Amino acid sequence: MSKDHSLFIDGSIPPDLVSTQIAKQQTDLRAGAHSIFLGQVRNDPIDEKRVHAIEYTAYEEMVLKEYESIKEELFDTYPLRTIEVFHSLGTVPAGEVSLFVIVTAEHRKEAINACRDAVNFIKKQFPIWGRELLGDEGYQWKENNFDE
Amino acid sequence: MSKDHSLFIDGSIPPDLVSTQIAKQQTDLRAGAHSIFLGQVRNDPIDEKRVHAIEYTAYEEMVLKEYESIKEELFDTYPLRTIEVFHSLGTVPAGEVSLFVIVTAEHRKEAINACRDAVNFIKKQFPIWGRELLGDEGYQWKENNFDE
Amino acid sequence: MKIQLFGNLVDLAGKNHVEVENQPTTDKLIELLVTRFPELKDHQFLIAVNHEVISGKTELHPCDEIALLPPFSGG
Amino acid sequence: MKIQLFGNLVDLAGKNHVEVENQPTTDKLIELLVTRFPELKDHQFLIAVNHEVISGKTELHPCDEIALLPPFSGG
Repeated sequence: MSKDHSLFIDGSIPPDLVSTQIAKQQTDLRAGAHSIFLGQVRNDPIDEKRVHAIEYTAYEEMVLKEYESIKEELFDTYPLRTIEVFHSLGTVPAGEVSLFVIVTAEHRKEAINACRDAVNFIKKQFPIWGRELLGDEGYQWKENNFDE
Repeated sequence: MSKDHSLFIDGSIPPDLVSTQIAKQQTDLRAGAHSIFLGQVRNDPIDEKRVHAIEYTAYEEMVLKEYESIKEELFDTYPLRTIEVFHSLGTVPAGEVSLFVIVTAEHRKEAINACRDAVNFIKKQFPIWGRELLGDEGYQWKENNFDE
Repeated sequence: MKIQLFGNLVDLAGKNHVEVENQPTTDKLIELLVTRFPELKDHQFLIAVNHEVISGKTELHPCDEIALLPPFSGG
Repeated sequence: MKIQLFGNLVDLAGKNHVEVENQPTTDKLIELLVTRFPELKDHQFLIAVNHEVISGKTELHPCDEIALLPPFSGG
């Protein structure tokens, strides 16, 4: 129940973690499909400035509870092999990854649908906040757009 | 137009290629979402035997033409940054990856939908054939199931 | 009771938690917090009690873990 | 003309292509191939001419690239 729980990553999520997680699923000879989502920080324009980085904070205990709840819901809905979620805490510069979801199933349809559902749930239900840092020029609190 | 074109990979797709491709998209500061699909060979039971590996062959020139056509269609349908597809030729043992699709967009919805469409298109339209090798005990030609 | 704050509410209060006298319900608690932080009225937030988002007036107990949650922006 | 074969049709013919006399249409071509490989009747396949799957009777030219494609199973 602390920052070193596997869900939370200090700073950016390194692309290597994706390979490591895929390799972990290769001992499962019934796994036929991995669906993966990565959220990356964009240098969006805000007025005359640009987002240089996002600084994430979380209500960690509640995130872990919501994580258990989405896993349970998805395993009840789809025949899945595994679900893993990683989210950054602290500062993630533009161009780097802050969210990583990997869902493994026997068949592609279930993997793809469950991964999509997991990402939507995370954006809506995980108590995590992003402060968009605008270089030396202040910041703005990010707000998720659910139509994206 | 030969086996060394970037789309085709000799044998299994190494998990490291996924990290490499993600890292390639990190210079694009407008990229906000990567949706990735990996198809992995299952050791499915066939009568009393099990699939040990799949041996892939392709009508390579036609695959490349279909690849251009799906890319064009997806770029016309969704606002995307990039699409990359890799497919194995030759033998891929159970537990290893034979298909890798990565779609990058500004926003998650487009990345996820385009990646799903690309996978469905590849399974239906790419002239590629898999021979399921049953150890020393012969083989069977794979058939794709479009309801999966 | 200790109230945990997150996101822009940390800016508003100048810290990530506030201590207040025990309150019997969430309604009373919010009333009290608004007298201390009048700008809270202009902020959107949910209330979590023991890691569950509550809706409507809810009874509080001194040991409850209470948090105010502005709109989420993870991912 | 040279006809490329793939998948289970390679097993059927024992090789990945067959050479036949030039034929004016796909219908004539299939007729000829069925006399050489009677089992072809029991196989499902598409015909590609110059990397395009064709449907219905299609004219053929001596330089066309022709291939018979059993059901795909990539991915």
